[in-house]
Amino acid sequence: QQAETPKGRVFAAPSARRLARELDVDINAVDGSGPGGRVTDADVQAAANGRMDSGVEDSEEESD
Amino acid sequence: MVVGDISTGTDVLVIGGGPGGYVAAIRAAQRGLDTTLVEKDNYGGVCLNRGCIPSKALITGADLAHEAGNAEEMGIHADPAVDMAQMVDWKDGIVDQLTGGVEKLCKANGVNLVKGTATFKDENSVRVAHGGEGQGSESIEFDSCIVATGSRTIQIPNFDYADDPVLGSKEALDMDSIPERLVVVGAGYIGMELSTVYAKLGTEVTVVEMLDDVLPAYEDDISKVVKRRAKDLGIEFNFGEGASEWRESSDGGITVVTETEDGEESTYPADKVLVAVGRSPVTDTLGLDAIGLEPNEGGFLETDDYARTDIDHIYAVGDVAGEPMLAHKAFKEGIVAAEVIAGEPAALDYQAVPAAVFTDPEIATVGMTKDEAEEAGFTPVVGQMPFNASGRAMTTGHTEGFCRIVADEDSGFILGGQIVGPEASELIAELALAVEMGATLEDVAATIHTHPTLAEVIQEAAENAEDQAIHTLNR
Amino acid sequence: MVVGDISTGTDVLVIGGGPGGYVAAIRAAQRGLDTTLVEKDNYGGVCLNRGCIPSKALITGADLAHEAGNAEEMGIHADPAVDMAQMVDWKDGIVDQLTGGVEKLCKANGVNLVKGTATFKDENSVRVAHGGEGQGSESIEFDSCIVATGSRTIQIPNFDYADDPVLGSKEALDMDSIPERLVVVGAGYIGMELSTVYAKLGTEVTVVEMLDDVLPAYEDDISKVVKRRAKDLGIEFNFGEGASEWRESSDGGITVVTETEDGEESTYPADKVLVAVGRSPVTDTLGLDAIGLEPNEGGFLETDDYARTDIDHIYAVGDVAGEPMLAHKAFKEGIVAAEVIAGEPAALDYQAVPAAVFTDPEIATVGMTKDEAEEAGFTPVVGQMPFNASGRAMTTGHTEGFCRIVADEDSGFILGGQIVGPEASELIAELALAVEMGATLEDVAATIHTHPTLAEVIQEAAENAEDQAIHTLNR
Ligand SMILES: Cc1cc2nc3c(=O)[nH]c(=O)nc-3n(C[C@H](O)[C@H](O)[C@H](O)COP(=O)(O)OP(=O)(O)OC[C@H]3O[C@@H](n4cnc5c(N)ncnc54)[C@H](O)[C@@H]3O)c2cc1C
Ligand SMILES: Cc1cc2nc3c(=O)[nH]c(=O)nc-3n(C[C@H](O)[C@H](O)[C@H](O)COP(=O)(O)OP(=O)(O)OC[C@H]3O[C@@H](n4cnc5c(N)ncnc54)[C@H](O)[C@@H]3O)c2cc1C
Repeated sequence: QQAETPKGRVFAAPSARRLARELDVDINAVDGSGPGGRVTDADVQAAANGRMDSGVEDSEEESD
Repeated sequence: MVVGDISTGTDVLVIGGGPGGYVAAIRAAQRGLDTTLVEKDNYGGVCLNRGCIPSKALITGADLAHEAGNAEEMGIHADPAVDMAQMVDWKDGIVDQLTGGVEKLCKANGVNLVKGTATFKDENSVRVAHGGEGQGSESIEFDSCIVATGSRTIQIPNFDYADDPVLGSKEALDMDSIPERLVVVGAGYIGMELSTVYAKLGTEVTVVEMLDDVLPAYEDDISKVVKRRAKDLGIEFNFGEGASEWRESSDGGITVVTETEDGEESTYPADKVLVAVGRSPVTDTLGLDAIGLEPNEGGFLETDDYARTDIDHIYAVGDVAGEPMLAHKAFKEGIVAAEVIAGEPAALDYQAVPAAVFTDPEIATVGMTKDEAEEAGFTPVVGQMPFNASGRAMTTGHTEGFCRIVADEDSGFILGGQIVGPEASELIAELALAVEMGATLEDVAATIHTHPTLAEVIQEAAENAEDQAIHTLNR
Repeated sequence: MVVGDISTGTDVLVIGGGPGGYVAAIRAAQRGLDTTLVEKDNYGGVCLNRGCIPSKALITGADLAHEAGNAEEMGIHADPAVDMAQMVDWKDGIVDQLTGGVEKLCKANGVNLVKGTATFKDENSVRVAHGGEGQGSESIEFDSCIVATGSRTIQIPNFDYADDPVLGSKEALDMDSIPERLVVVGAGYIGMELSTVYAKLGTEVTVVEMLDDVLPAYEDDISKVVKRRAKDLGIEFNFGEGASEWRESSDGGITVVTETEDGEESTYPADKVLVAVGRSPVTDTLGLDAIGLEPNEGGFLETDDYARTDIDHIYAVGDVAGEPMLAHKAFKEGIVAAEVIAGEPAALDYQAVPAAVFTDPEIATVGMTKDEAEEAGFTPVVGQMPFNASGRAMTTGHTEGFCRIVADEDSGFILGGQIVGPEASELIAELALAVEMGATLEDVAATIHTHPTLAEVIQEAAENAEDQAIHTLNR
């Protein structure tokens, strides 16, 4: 449901963007739950957790 | 730590002590890295010594003198006399304090300071020539290097800055008297800022510009406001002409000769001529050949999102790393380079670099214009508020200009803003935060703004974009 | 629409055309409601006619004259003469333009304007006395009513504003000459702003204050900066004394008598005495008895999060609805009341009301102080940046003061900020947005701030709170 953000603009606070880098999350691929679709810290954290969860489920896929 | 002629080693070597370099060095040292900063000249670079700070000091001074002399309507009757040498002394005092401060901050943070000119020996060492006779040189080995050598004024044929009547921006900031007549070559931001200074001090200023308008980097309705006011200040503009030469004239002054594309000549009498046609990066004196690093067409060192050049452990920041050539972009790149070297998850992921022009009135912009937003694929909505509807602006006697906000129609996200008017350089800070945070029009409109302030124009422009303005009629 | 003596009806009746009232009326009309605004005096209320705007105009004027006369160090030599009557004329021109603008905006948005004094007949109608002989009166029925009757200057015993040497803030903004000696009773923000104006215009100013410091609403280290500068301007302070009376003196001036709590008397010679001891809400002339609405102890009408009084369809906004008595709080409440009446999901859900004092230097604050944050249960972390480390501040010659940011240590959320220094009133806008948006220290620190600007102090204070400052040593 993430509307395609034209040309590299990310609608997220600098702190959320740093968190995404820290957790190795591609913030462009995160669904934003904030006003207008802004990506929040919680969204980034959820994306990281989700990936970890799916990482556990499909552990073979992760092996690259 | 570093002793002459003996090769020493450092974790991080920073070349150049301007805004990009000193900030990078301080941050690297703060991160516990052994850091060495090599600077051949004064600390603070162009910005502190002959750029941002001295120009803003003279702008403030000229502005105060001019304001006070033109405030009869307010009931203030004054005829200020300006002692230019004294104004320049005052400015020099500020510069000294700031450059001394940079040196102190470097030392307090544990940065090793080395005076001299660095050139690459190989990918992991430089040679530092201490300059001056018998000063010798030394080698410094490094694990990582940050190149922050900045930029220098471009010179045009027949106008040699060594000749007395020819001024670069540096010389124009160091005059000991106010010239009667000044020809300014170039109507970019430096040319326009300095033209305004001298026009306000009483100089007859004539601007010659190759292009067909002032401040081509800005939208027409913005540069128009500045041009109109510049004309009111007595500045004359001649577009479509390039300066070709100057000669001494019989009245003791000079004649500046210009040429159109078609070869048509004009002449302008003057006492001094200021050449302000741009700046180019300093890469030629670095010995880049020794490491096989090649500048791009513009002469800049290309870098990635981590401020790294093509050589992984060699970084470039500030003017030498590309446009926009602004001190605060250099700060940011310096910080990021140092943090990346320290192994932190830093990156150049900012959304926007604000920019200000300290003309009268000031211009300040951040993020996208309406056209840029369209090009990027947004459906932009625009809100505007003129300063002549601002109570605070009226009480300062400065009501020219407007504030514009550009947002994405669907989401309301603020994409950018353009302000031309009083204190634009300060007001843009709120919009920069809005752009960086992903704020919406509603966020800015709902934030209570102090009355009476100029900053209310930002709120009102956001409301206007939403058809919710109170103090102007909506679109 | 509304004709004399015949009872007419309206959806929304607004009583009072100050910042709270006119904004409420415009927004209600924008929402398609039939809206009537009753004002007995000039449009714009206290704020435009004898408050915010006229005071800021004189502050700007006095400041320019004083700056220009004290800039020898900058090389500017001037001895400005101020024609007070002319300065007041200039100010009046601004006021006229703005009050005319408010009237036009009301009409353009379709608000019905009625001149007169409204008093409640019952819960759904008022009587409007048109004032002036033979002007008669009319009744207006309403579905909803917004009370925006504002506040008036408090009077103290023996100081009658009708007597020539006794000035209220209104009279102090309408002088035709500069008094030689002025005693100011009260060191709150209005007293301090006006003391500064007259001190800069050359008046010998003596401030008398019952409490033991200036600006008691602000933290000590903030008010201290303003007090120090006020003393430099020649203002004398006498704390712990209340003004008890004044009498004519033999030199053609007056003597102001003060008394301590212990009954100790002092006398101060003067030409005028300005009483600025506070303002009280206007509820006594509204006929509130007729609707059974009772003001609280402070005289204010209490309201809920929707600006509603105890009577569901009667709202109160602005000074009459309680502290802080500020124009921009009135704007906000006016907007919310109108939107709630229009059935929108509006509420007074703002996090913070910024406030500014236009002294020299200015003070501006938003959100919580460190102590308030502690009381609220946060573990506050504080970051600070002095203006004397700001390059831009140095170039303006104004380096007093500092910027402080208060944040929650765990989350980094910015809880508030206090600025005392140049352009504080404008700079606070960025911090207000930060507080309102729930921005963190990192968000503000990572946002690129234009160099050289005063706004950089905000970034630097945020960095300092995070132990990441570059241009100051960290805590
Ligand atoms: C008149 C004027 C006004 C300006 N106004 C503004 C403004 O208002 N706002 C703004 O943001 N920007 C302004 N700028 C631009 C600003 O000055 C630059 O963007 C900024 O200085 C760039 O910083 P830097 O660190 O990249 O390089 P520089 O400031 O150019 O510093 C480079 C340093 O490196 C040293 N160096 C170079 N080569 C070597 C070497 N081989 N070994 C040792 N040392 C070396 C130099 O001596 C110099 O000190 C202005 C510029 C000018 C000329
Ligand atoms: C010297 C001074 C400086 C100030 N500076 C600032 C500042 O810089 N920033 C700031 O935010 N605030 C400032 N204030 C405060 C600001 O002026 C008030 O907060 C603001 O005006 C409140 O707006 P309001 O709409 O509630 O009431 P008011 O502005 O008081 O307006 C009330 C209106 O209602 C009318 N009225 C009253 N009763 C009736 C009735 N029964 N029928 C019809 N009409 C009626 C009055 O004539 C008046 O026009 C200052 C005040 C003073 C005195």
